[in-house]
Amino acid sequence: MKYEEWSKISRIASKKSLWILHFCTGCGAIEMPPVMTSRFDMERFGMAPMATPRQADVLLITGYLTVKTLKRVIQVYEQMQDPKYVVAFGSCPINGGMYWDSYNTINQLDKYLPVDLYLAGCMPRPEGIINAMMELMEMIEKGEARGWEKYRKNYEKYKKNQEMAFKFGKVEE
Amino acid sequence: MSVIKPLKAWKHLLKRPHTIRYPYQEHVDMEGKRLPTEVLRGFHSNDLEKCIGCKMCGMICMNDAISYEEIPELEVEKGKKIRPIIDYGRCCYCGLCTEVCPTGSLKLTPNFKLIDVDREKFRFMPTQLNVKRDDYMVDENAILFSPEEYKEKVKGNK
Amino acid sequence: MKAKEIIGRGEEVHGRLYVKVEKQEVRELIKTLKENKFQHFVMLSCIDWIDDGEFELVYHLWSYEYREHVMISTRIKREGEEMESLHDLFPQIETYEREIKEMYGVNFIGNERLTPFFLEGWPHMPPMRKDFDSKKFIKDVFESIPPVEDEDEGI
Amino acid sequence: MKMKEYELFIGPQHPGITGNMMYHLWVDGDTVVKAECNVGYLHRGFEKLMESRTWMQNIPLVCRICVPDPDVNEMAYSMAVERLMGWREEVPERARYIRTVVLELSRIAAYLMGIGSYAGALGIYTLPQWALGDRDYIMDIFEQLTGARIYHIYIWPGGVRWDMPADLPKLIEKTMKYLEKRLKLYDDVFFKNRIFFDRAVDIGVIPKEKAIEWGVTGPNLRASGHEYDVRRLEPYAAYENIDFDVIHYPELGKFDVLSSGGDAYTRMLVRRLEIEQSISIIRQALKKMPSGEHLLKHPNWFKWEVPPGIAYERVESSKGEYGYMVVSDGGKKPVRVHVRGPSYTHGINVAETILKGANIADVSQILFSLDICPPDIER
Repeated sequence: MKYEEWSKISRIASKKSLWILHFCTGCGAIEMPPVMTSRFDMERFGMAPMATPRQADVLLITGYLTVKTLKRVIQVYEQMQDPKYVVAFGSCPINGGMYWDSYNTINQLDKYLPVDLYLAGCMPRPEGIINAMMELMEMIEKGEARGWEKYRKNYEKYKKNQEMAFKFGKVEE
Repeated sequence: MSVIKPLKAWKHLLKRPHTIRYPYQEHVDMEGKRLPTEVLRGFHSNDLEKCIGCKMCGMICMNDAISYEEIPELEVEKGKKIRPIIDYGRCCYCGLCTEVCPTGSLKLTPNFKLIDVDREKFRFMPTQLNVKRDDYMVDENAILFSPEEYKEKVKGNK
Repeated sequence: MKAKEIIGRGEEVHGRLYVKVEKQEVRELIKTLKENKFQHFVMLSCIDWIDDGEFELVYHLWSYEYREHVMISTRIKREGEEMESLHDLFPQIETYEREIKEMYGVNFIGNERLTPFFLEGWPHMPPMRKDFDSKKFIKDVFESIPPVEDEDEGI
Repeated sequence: MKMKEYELFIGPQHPGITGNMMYHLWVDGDTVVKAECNVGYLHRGFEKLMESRTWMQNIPLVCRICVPDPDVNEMAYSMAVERLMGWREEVPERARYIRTVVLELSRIAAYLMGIGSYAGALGIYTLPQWALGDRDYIMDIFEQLTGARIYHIYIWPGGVRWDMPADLPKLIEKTMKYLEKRLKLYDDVFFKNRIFFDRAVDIGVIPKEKAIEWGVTGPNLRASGHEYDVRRLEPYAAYENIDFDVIHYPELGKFDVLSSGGDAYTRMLVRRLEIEQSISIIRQALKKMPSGEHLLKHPNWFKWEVPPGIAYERVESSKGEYGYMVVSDGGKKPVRVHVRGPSYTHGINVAETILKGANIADVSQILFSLDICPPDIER
């Protein structure tokens, strides 16, 4: 078999077994328990929480990110194995949300990490989360979720941006 | 204190699970009422003919989510041809903007679904076309005009 | 009010006893109140009165027996004045002092744990001060960071 | 070389707490020698944001401070504004009862979440599935009442945002009946389970004589043996007209008193029993609810000025005493709003003290039994 065919089969296989990293940031974490437990039960879609970043496929950014958390999120993201996907929940990672003028939260997540999918809401409802996950599966099957390749390619730029946020603008030249 | 009693949990093996098989099944509450109901605070709808462009919604918005775009074809009063554009990367769905709206044109609808790869898609002009009353899901063809697209659409109608 | 009988001063503001004192008297007052059943230390808050050039420190105490709330308020200068630490009276005062040091820059003599608390590597002025303009700050810091553009499409 | 002490970092990936927070432990063998907490992962600077927003614009903001139990924030802030405006006596009677119902529903939801995650920390994975699934029925009620699942923005200064729909009491009653049935099952599976007895008794003890001095409040204080509840001591909403028991050690009803109080076992039982009290409060409030107005007339929101003064208001949340100090100078915006989160003392000083001497395996359950909510520590 050719490489393309193999990769297609592997994509279909990986779409049906997504491990979600158990690292929820901010208020969106409150809508994850209903999705994970019996009422909405995401294991129907072959998704389950995973405690270690090495074995996880999906990183959920559930809400605002403070600079202190962003450091940990980036460490975690870099530990994850390729291919890896980032889904951003709610208003805050899109353009700041409620905390757009807070001194400690970043406004746009895609300046620091490549985001594969955005989901509107404050907080998104569990139905929205399930829909987003199904959309992500579709994207994986088609091979459209390529944030991790973008991160690898523009690594220097991302690093520079992250450094600027960590130092709150006081970067020594 | 008991060791045997916890095994009662096993009797649930024979019961129907209370899981909502969304999206194959609707989300219903205990009495079988379909959720979300009409009170859910989701995306806005705006009656552009009724709206007078008074900017009240932008003044009460604490998130700076509402900006304005001029639509010359829609002048209701003299000089008031601006209509709100809402940035759902800022909106918190509190509904204060609808409370201060003097004409009642701006409303919150139970639409809540918007999933996209592009960050820019989350900023659009609410119109009445956003609402599809029989089904609360967002109609993919009707919603989400950029201001430019909306202008085109209005021009075509006139 | 029972608290007024114990300490013999203060006025009632919105149902709470509000006592204005000098900063040297605070320790003695809180000690007296603690011995007289005002055993629950609610919180220590700081208010920035920038027009007067002063910080107001408010110590809140509550008595479960008398169901009364006492606010002991003292004012210190915004620049160059320090406060005595009271963490030996109630252990949680240590944490409140730590937060006020970080958010307002007030130094508490005797508290050895005034380390960074919420913020990590914060290089600017304490953020809760009124002269810290957070809108200008986010414009300078977060909004000046450029978005990452993919140079050539197709990987 | 013989190694004596080593350091262990728990978190910030939800270390036995619903939220991001870190504990830095120094461990000898498997006994904790010293614990230090590291917070700030969720610090958004609420108090700074509130100074730049008007009185009404703050309402959507405050509920975000405590995510599992958001309504107490709206309540305490509204009460403080009412106090400064002189509206304390004028709040419509109907609004008081609706507020009581909302606060108690929110309390049940928070307790179910707390109990579920505590059981998960003990390795009993049935209860998290059940409790969080049942919590969702309460979210359904909230959605029909307030228009949102988590952040309700429903309690406003001077009343509630809109009236309770006429058909809602029926749904609430049905849900309460269902919950009562489920609580019996919870007892069988968890609260009368041998594992719970073996693991939780005499773990993480807060001694009775120290509890008040340490600033412990809420269910944790009651588990230590003090019969103190803000709902009783300083009644707000409609609690003065409602009859309820303050659950405290050693009166644990049908459960055995096994320890000398203040341990993880008693803390969880107090929460379990308070769910029943909340159900009874909701029933009484729905029964006694009068008809009439639900909201006072607000001044123009853009020109709303609150008279100068300082007010402190406290409410009883599912975690403990929640307090808001609001300072106004007569302007359109508050000068200062300071939030007293109950977890501020539970999560930092108390946890650091009682973790000393604990076994590593018990750290997670001690933290869950304190029911710490990091967003209200760092705001």
